[in-house]
Amino acid sequence: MGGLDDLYQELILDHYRNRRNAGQLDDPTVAVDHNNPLCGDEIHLELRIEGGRLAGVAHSGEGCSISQSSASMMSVALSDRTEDEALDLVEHFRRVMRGDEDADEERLGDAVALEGVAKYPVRVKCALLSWMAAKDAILTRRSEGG
Amino acid sequence: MGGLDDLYQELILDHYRNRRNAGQLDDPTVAVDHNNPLCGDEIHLELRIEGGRLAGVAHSGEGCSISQSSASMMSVALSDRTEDEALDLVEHFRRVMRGDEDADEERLGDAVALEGVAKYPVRVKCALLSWMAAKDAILTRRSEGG
Amino acid sequence: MGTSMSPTTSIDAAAVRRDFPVLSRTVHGKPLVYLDSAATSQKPEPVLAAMDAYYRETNANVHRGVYTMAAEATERFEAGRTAVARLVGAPREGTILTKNASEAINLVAWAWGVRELKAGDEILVTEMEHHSNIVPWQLVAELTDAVVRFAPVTPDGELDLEGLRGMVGPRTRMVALVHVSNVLGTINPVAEVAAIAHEAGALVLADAAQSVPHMPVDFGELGVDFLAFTGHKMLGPTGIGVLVGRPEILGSMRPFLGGGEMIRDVRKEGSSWNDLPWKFEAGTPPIAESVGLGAAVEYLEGVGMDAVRTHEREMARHLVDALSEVPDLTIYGPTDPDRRGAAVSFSLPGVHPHDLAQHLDQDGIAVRAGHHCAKPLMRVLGVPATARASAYLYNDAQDVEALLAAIGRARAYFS
Amino acid sequence: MGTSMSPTTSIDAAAVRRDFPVLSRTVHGKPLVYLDSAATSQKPEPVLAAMDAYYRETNANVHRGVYTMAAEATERFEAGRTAVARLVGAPREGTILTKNASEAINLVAWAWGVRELKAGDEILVTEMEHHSNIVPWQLVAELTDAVVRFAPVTPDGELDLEGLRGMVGPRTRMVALVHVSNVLGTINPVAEVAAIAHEAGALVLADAAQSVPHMPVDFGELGVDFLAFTGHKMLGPTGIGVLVGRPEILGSMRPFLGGGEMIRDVRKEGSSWNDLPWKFEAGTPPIAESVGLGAAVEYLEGVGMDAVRTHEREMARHLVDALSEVPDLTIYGPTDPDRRGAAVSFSLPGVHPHDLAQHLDQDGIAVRAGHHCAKPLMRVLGVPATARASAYLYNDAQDVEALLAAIGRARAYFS
Ligand SMILES: Cc1ncc(COP(=O)(O)O)c(C=O)c1O
Ligand SMILES: Cc1ncc(COP(=O)(O)O)c(C=O)c1O
Repeated sequence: MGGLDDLYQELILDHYRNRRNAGQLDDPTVAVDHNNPLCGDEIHLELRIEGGRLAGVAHSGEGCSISQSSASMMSVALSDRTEDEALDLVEHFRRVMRGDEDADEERLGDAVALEGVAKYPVRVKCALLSWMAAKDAILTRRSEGG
Repeated sequence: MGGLDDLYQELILDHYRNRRNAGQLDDPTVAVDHNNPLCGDEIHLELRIEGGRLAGVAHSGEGCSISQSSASMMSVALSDRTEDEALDLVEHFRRVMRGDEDADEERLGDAVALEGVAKYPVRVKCALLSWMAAKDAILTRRSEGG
Repeated sequence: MGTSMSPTTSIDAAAVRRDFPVLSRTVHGKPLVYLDSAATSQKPEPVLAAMDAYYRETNANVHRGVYTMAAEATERFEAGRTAVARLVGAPREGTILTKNASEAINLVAWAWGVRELKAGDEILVTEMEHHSNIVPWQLVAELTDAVVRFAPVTPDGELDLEGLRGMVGPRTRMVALVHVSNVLGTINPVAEVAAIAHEAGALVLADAAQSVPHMPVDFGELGVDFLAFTGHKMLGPTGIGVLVGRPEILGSMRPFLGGGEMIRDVRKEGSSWNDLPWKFEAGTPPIAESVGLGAAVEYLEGVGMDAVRTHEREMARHLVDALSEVPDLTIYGPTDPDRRGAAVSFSLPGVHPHDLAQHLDQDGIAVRAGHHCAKPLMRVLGVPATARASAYLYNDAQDVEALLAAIGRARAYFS
Repeated sequence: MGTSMSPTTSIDAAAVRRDFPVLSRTVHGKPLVYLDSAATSQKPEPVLAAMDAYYRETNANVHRGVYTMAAEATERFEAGRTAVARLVGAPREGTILTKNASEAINLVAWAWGVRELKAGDEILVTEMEHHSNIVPWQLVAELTDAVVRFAPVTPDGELDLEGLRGMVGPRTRMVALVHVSNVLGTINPVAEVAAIAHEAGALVLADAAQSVPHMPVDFGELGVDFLAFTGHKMLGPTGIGVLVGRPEILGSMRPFLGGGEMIRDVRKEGSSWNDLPWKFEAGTPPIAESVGLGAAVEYLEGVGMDAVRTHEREMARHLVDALSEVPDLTIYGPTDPDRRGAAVSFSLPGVHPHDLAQHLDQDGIAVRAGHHCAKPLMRVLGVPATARASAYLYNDAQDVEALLAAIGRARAYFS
């Protein structure tokens, strides 16, 4: 499976098998549903925002190892960030996936393992699904919450 | 112009330059307008039918040498025929144009000169225009006249 | 499962394969095993040669040109139509060339539906339709306040004929159903459905995108009013599809797309229409594509559609048998090869179809993963996506063996 | 008129010709002189090679496939779109691939028009439109009780801009006009018309089928909302056309054709739509055709659109000068090469255009005869048909000389 090691690193399989922050929050500030129309992957994302920080991140849904592990890694990477930091990090991750930037391990944490996905255009959408949901949730919160 | 001699025989040019039965009838039994949508050729055809015979045939319109000469030849070939004879002759001419039958010079008269048109599918429609108009006129007369 | 084909198959798959240039390529260093013909088929040499020759020898716009090259181009273009009409036993004047099967269905939905449907009228489709046979009806229903209803699929992936019968009534104006499902492989009893629909005064459209390429299909025998299929799934090029319609009905319909070619006369006050089939062909048609499709039809006729079907029945058997060996794997749709085509969807717990397809690709094997443009069916099956292996006349038992081995490796990887 | 090109032309027509395989054929034993590029262009070797390579190397259905070949096919397909968008300075998401220019215009007429137009609303076209920019509006007007009006053409074959201005008013919802007339060659002041229309709150569609292939065209500079053109007239294959639209407007429109590819989700109760541009692309798109069109764009960019335009201005001059030498011959449209493209229509008393075209064919010369899908314009010109010679980057002054000599022979024959 040599050629696939880029795509399926041990860390990815680990997050896939043991998803961090899977489930629902008791008291979400905002919740969004996103799906990838091309493959059927779905995510339900909930955020609890306290004092401008992502105090809680929870996700559920269905999808492949890439979208599931990415959601898990995203939930860890964004937890406890301010909204602006989170938006920045989403943008950084998006640029990494498009091959426009090198991954910043310090900020991305385990999600750096997804860097290899950039070589597989079809799978990039899987990796981005949860991150785009997070961006949408924050922007939704802002437009609603003022 | 060797290769074109099939298409442009002297007889055709003669009918083109001097169209027989061109114009309108004083007292038509039936009149129809046909056109070839692909090239813009148009014919206005009038028939006077007396005792089941085509006592008068007149045509006017615009078109190329093939459609004009064909109308002229048609008008001669069909004049004085019974309706059934005329319909048979139209059908014979149609089959000649499609290459399904050899031309019967005795019945077609000068129109036999159009036999070579069969080799030029695009021009077949020019040659057929007036004949199809004649068929339509006869059938129209029948459905109206009972 | 052996490496040689069953004796009932009269196709020499090895010889056929040599006609398809792409099949000799490699992927990640492995020979390509192409098992995605339900998405699109590969093209044999004669199809590529016919299109190339058209452009090199006699490319011109069709129908209106007096000059030699235009007449030659028109002849080659119309010969494609003639070949397609012959293949499905359709009248030439009822054989309309579109850009794909989707446009063919939209043509009926828009040209017939927008004008004929009234509030409360019903269009009956089935739960196993491809989006191309759902969305056009939804769009037109939205404009006309008609209603789109879905005839049920049984738990084992067949059309619930009694369920459908119960849904056909006086408000039913159109029954539109897939002939062979691109997900389940199920062969639907189209002629029976047509009889039910016609008795209720409804029209019938069969989406034959997955049947015409794979088995003998006769327009008259099916008894439908419209038949839609697509060139790229039947060895032909992209950019061309076919709508066959009963000429009486097509003749009474208003046109759909307006433009050159489809008119008799255009006046400022209004226009009149060309004869069938051109009335429904606006603008420059897919000329080279018709030439290619004609060559594809000739290739299929050379092999023989009966032989194609026999071969695919065997391939369906191989696929179902092989996949049944995999523990916990679920196959969707009929397991009896007589009741299905050679597109076989399945799922494997713990291995998402996307991950499976990615792993198989690593072994050179091309299968599709996703909803296969049949989301309502996915919801009925209770899965977000499936993997699908689909065979055609160039596949053989070895392809199935390669698939089986690679599935085993993927399973091990994710467990 | 000499045999060498004018020095202002930076095209090496002889070198260009060698890239077009069909140009070396003969017709009735004479070398082909192809003067019908306004109907369809010939295709250079790189376009044929790109399509052939696509089918031989990596044919697969696009967008949905995980496997390598599907990803490669998607990349080549989308690269075609990118090239086209670049050529006309359009945003990628506003660049929709259709089957031809006619479908592109119909897309706007049906998706926008059927839903937006109300009784009494006006669509303004011009008297010099191709049927493809008339009939779609007539069909949609018939459904919505809107009205199609025709802005006048001046006696010398130019758009009557003041006449048009006088017809634009509060009821005008759409102004749809041809950028370069396929009959008259006239280059219309599209940006001025767009300003007039926008001031009145109307949308503007330019039919650029005869401009994009022949001159630099910039979507933004034209200031229109929609731009339609077609692959086969710009060195690309048949089976592909382009609609460029302003993304805000496209985004607010309902889809047109329904099917695979254009959806985000399909549910029994209704569907939601994919992002632009895919929202307007139903079913399997013209994949190989996009690859071919991309190669065509690269070829044109290699030559340079400025050089193409310069060359064609020269060709227009040659054609107008040569035809002016023929006694009694009438040229339609502007005689000033700065105001026209290189499609030149004319008529010759006593020689019907069909007969003329047939005679020219005998000398290997391909010109078009007929109404050129512009019947309302034919009525304005007072003729049932014209002959039309149209040049492209591969034509040269010798072609014009051959035409002139052959016209002389035809004249003698019929007089
Ligand atoms: C000005 C103009 N508009 C539209 C079209 C239609 O293009 P197509 O036939 O590719 O749809 C043409 C060519 O036939 C044309 O010349
Ligand atoms: C059953 C079925 N119907 C319709 C279609 C649509 O065909 P096309 O994409 O060529 O329009 C497909 C293929 O995608 C199909 O499998």
